[in-house]
Amino acid sequence: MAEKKEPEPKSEEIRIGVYVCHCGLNIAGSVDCEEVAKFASTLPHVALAQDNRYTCSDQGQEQIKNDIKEHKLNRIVVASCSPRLHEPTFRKACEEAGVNKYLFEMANIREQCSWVHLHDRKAATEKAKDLVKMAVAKAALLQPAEEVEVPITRKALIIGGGVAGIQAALDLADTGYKVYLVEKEPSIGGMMARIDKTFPTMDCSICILAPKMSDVGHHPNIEVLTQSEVAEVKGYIGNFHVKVMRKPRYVTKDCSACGECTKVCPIMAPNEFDVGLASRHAIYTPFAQAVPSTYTIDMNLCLNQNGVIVCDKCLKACERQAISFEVKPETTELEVGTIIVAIGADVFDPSMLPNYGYGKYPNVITSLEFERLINAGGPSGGHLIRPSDVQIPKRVAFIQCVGSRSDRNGRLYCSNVCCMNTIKDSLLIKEHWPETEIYVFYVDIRAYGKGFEDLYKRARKEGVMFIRGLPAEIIEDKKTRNLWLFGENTLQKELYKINVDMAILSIGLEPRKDSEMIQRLLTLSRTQDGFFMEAHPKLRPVDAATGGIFFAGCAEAPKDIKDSVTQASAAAARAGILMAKGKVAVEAITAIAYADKCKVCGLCTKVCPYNAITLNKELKRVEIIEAACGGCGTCAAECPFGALTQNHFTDEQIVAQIDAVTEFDADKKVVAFCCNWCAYAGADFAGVSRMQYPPNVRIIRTMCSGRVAPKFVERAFARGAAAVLVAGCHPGDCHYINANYHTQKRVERLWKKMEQSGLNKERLQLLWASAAEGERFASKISEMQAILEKVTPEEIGKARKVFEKALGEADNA
Amino acid sequence: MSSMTKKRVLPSGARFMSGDIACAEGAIAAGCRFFAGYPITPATEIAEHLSARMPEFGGIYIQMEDEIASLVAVIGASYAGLKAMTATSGPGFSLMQENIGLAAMTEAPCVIVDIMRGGPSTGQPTLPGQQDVMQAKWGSHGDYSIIALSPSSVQEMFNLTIEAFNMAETYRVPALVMGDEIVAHMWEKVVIPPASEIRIVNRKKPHDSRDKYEPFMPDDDLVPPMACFGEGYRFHATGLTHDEYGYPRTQSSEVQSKLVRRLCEKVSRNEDKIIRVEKVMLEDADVAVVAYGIVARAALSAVRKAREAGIKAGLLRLITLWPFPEKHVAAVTNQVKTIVVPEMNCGQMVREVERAAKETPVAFLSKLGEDPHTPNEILKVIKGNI
Amino acid sequence: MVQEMVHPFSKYLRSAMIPHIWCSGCGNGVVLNSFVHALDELQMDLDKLVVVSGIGCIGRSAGYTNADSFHTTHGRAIPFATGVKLANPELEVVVISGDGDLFAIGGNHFIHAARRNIGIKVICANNFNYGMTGGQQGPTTPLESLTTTTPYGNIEHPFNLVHLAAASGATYVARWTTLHVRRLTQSIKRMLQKEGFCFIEVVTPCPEIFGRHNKMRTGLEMMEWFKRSSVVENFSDPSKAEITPERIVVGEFVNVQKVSYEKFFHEKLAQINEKAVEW
Amino acid sequence: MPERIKHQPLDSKKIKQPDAEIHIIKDQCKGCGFCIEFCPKKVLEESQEINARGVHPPKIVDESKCIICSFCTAVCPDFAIFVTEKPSKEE
Repeated sequence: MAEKKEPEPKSEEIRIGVYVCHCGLNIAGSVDCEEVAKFASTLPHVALAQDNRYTCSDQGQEQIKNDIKEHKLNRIVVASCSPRLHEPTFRKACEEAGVNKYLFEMANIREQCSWVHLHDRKAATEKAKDLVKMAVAKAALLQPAEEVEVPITRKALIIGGGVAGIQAALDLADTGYKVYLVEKEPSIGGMMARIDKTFPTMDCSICILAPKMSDVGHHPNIEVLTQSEVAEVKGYIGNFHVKVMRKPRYVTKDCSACGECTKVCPIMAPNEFDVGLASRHAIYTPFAQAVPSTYTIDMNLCLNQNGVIVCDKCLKACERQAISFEVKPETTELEVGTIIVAIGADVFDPSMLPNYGYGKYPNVITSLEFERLINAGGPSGGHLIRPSDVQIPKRVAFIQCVGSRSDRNGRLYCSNVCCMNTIKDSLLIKEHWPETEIYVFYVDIRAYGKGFEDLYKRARKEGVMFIRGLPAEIIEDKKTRNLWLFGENTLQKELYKINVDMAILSIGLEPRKDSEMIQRLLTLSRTQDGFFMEAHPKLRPVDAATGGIFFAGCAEAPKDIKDSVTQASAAAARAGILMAKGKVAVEAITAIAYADKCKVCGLCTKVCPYNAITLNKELKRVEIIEAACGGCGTCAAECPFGALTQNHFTDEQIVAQIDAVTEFDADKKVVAFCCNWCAYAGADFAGVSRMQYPPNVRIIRTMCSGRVAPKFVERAFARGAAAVLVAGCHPGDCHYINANYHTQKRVERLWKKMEQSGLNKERLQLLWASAAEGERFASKISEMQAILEKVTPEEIGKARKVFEKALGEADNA
Repeated sequence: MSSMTKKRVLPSGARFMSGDIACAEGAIAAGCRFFAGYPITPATEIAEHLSARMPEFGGIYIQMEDEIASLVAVIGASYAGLKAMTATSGPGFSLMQENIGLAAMTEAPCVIVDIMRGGPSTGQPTLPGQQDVMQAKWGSHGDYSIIALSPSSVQEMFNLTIEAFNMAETYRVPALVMGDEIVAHMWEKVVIPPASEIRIVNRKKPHDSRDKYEPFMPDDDLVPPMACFGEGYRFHATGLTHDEYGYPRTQSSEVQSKLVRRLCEKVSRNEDKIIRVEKVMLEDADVAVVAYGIVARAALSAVRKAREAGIKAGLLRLITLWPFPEKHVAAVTNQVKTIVVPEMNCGQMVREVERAAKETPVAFLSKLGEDPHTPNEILKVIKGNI
Repeated sequence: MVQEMVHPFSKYLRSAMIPHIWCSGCGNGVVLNSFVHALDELQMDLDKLVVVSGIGCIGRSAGYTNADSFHTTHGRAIPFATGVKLANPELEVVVISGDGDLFAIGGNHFIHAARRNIGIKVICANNFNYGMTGGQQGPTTPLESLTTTTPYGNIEHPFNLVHLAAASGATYVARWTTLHVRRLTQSIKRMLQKEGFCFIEVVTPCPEIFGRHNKMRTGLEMMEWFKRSSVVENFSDPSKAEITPERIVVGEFVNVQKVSYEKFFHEKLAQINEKAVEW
Repeated sequence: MPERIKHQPLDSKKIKQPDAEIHIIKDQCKGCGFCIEFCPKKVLEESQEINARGVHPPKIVDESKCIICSFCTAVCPDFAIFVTEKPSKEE
């Protein structure tokens, strides 16, 4: 429990070092970093200001450490990327140089400045200056702080049961941790279970995966939840409360997997596992090696809808009476300390490329369909046949980069696995039907990995013809159903027109459709490609920016099996480290109470989402249990007497930031308060996605929008701000249980006050935006530009009057 | 089912018992193996005694929720092949009327013992009466026939109960034992004959093969042979008007008249075999007393006293009340000048007697409540009519 | 061809009585269908089966079943069945009757047979009114429903039959609608294999009589109502299973083991005969 | 597995369900329409002809769509319809 006196004015002189990062051209491209640094050096308490190419680089960090010693710096400000990315890096550097990490502050001039104002260097530079000025103002008031430690639940949640999820689960379980493996399909196995052979070693994919799958099924430490999806995640690193929704199988544990039910089921449908090339029944098991090995009923197909049994063939066939149509979806609640996201990737849908005629010509298939065709356990029993006439094709074409490396034909990035997969496939064909003519149409062949080049050479030796230059179009011969490929061989600089029996589109990988949902649930960030963004692309490649969460497999980027497994083991190790420690230090951003100001009114105890505040009637004061405090600061916002504040987000610090913004041209600016988890992350996402919006906004980061006290908003207006934005997580998504519920009430009260005193309440905006909704954030800012332009000097003057009381209030705060 | 039990058959010889107990023992002797009833004075002791005795013979005793259920259960048991009985008194007897109709319509052999008490309604539960005799004949709606017997001694409670079962089984009708509170509660000497000497009749079984069987196709005696449930005949029976197959024929007038007439005639045509009366000193009589039940015993001593006083009096005791012994009454009326009818009601059987007596004057002696008629009361009427 | 046109269930029906008297869209035929379907799946010995019914439309079903059968007076099916079952416990005795017959005039018999746990099996076709007499209000008529005797809407609270049966001690209690034929058939099979008193309520369309007064003029409309409002909640609390226009809770509510009257009686007999000695 | 399915299952011919033979005993039908309405494959429809009881019995639209779930048989109040498996021609 923390109970402090107000800090006496510091005796020691405050010496701030400011570092403005170019981030190559990421920042310097649209911000004049030198000028910003020059400006910084003019700010109060700034003892040193400089700009450098990569502040996060080792030299950059060394520089800071040296300066701290040389120039006796006791506060550090770095103007670069988002604190969500590099704050930990620089804090570490500070500590190594003997400066408490809470004396470090960042100005986000990349995601929230250079990337969103690419084409207005001047405005971007001015904004960057403001952001630095705000950071410096806050830094001057920073206080050193010690962190308390909270225990970590020694259980892990793994989302996704593909090879990555499986590997991570086994590693953690073998280490001795309880693992919950959540898979949305009826069986674990993921993409790897559907592939025929793996490159470069040509192992049978399912043969090496199946044993791992059954290990997972039998492991005492692993609980597999199939047909399940994560529905809700609350809490924080080490202490996540997760709700998992489990769809009913309609087949109970008594199922002996005898398969009698399938025999009698009259409903047939294409089997998704075989990409529809084989049939399955409404009651089925997706594939022979499925884990768990029980059956399931596809309720979208079964005739027995909402409680009425029309067809009872399976019920009759099931000796063990293991079929029940009554089971309802169930929600399981889990307590875990760490989460590994291994949701994998989807494949590109080539039917959006009409020139290749996929979906129109039966003999144009995808590489995934090919995997099932060539697979001995597949629909054709491993015989390479073409769909139109089920004959063995004599001439086969592979077309690369379908959905990859092209802004027209899908995604910009390289899908990483397609080249080698095609080479492998071409060799498989040669192995069984050596006479087959095989053409591979490519852009570049990327055989970068261990043993890849050998495989490529082998393919060439076997006579596979590699032609540089993708077909522009495929035309089908109506009679023979053969295909004509038209394109340009860019090496020989000549047009080609080649006739084949079958064409295989080597389709790329893309983010899962439900990535956004996972992003929202876990408050993660994604790159422009839509894959999940690691905390650091080089130094923390499997960590998420949000503590306690890690990535494995294609969720983070397209990978082959080997890389997925490698990353999975890495993620397991990272999660293991946390859980082995058994405890984690929570940021010292908890609430502080000033006993002398407390009137024991108890308002704070009512709003605290964690019941971390108790009233001590005898001692006439409130007491805070730090371990329980989530650090949202909504108590501080609620307290009418300034008796409560929040470490590292004190009233003075925030007020200082407000004042910094509003010192000049306040009437042209929007003062924005954004919560760290959603709105601020959303703003970062807008930056990452290079969404352009007006340079009017100045963001003040709080952990939760619940921290935003009415007096902050009032002060901004009192100092002539044109508009104010309060932005937080969607109601229900709050990272502090329900703290943002109070945000809403406070803003509504302010609106009322503004109306009563004849102010245009449009000038105060409330925005709910998730970390995924960069677009939403950007458009809100553009929208506010219009409001900005409407406000007259009179209105601003009026607001100054109405709220002037706020000035005094905060000053003696 | 009964095979699994050691029967505790009542040894033959003279015993001292009450009328209710004698009735119960008579039922067992007759082969009754199902009793369903509901407590009611003065018939309760029959149920109590059978609740102890039935199990000893592997028979069923069950107390139902009311007299309606009791009789219906009896009909069910009868169709399942057991000889079945219920016992009650006036109020319960009234409740049974609906299903006496059902028993008659579906020709279910069964015995109903009605120990008559003072009515109407709850009336005088512990005192005797003869007020149910017309209800016995006409109580249920529609035309049908039943057989009703009237015991006037504990011995007859035993004998006539057996007789009732035999008649029920012979003619597939409900057979009624119309006792009264006095014969039921009175204790006197009963001579139990050796089992071998007790005549027992069982319903006749189908002589057709299962597929040819028509459950309501009568023989010449107008009584259809009876198959029982579970014997594989798979037949249907209904309270609706039905044809020989037992199938409902609710729209056919000729099926209706054919069926209902047969139900009546199968008894009337066999009257001579059914009807029993007792004649005492009637050969030369000028005055005849016609009586039944407990009253007949007072009537007998009245007749004897009259003879001592030189009056040629005689007694015609009705053992069978229904079908009414019309011929016997008519025969008497041809020779006597007067008929005296004492009854413990406001005049019920007397009307049947008057109908049979034609011109012969009939003097009616009614008595209600506590005691039956004394011999002198009857004697007075005899004298008064010479 | 002619050969082919013999319905697989015809051997369970009395050809002379078929087609039955029931209206088009009436659910009684579905109940009979499910019943014989269950007999067929169990390969029941029809010689040992007795079907008893009371008065009312469904009361005719006894006559339609090709087994020993009895059509009693109004309300008396259960005491008759009691007599048969006790007289010959080897027989499978099934009562098929209506809500009015079993729960108004015959209500007393029902609760006592259930209390005694007589081993008879009762199937009640609940059509919410007295169909055969032209649609009068009955013990299951929903509040506010219109019948020929409730022209202003029914003000009597209806019986919740499954609750009543459970409270009276039935060892098996289920409710289905005629749309849930599969489950109904399974329930009947289960019931026929149980000892003791069992009860199944079948919610049944009565379009010509009840439906006509209540804006459901065809069997289909009434079936649509069942489809719309039915929720399967096996072994839920029967006291919360009232039938309303919005909600028809169906399912198995009770399935317990309890020694039947006749079995108990024969255990007693054994003891008695231990003691019994010849005079 | 969200891939869009573009091809006919190769085995769709091989694992063909047994053919159905639907028997309608027309004159026993009372025209309630249960079989028509609740057929999951919509194999039946009301016919125009009028039967012995003056109603339109069902008629078969497409017997090949029938999967022999026999719900029509189970839900028919009049025992007027039933389904059998056609004895398969070859083998």
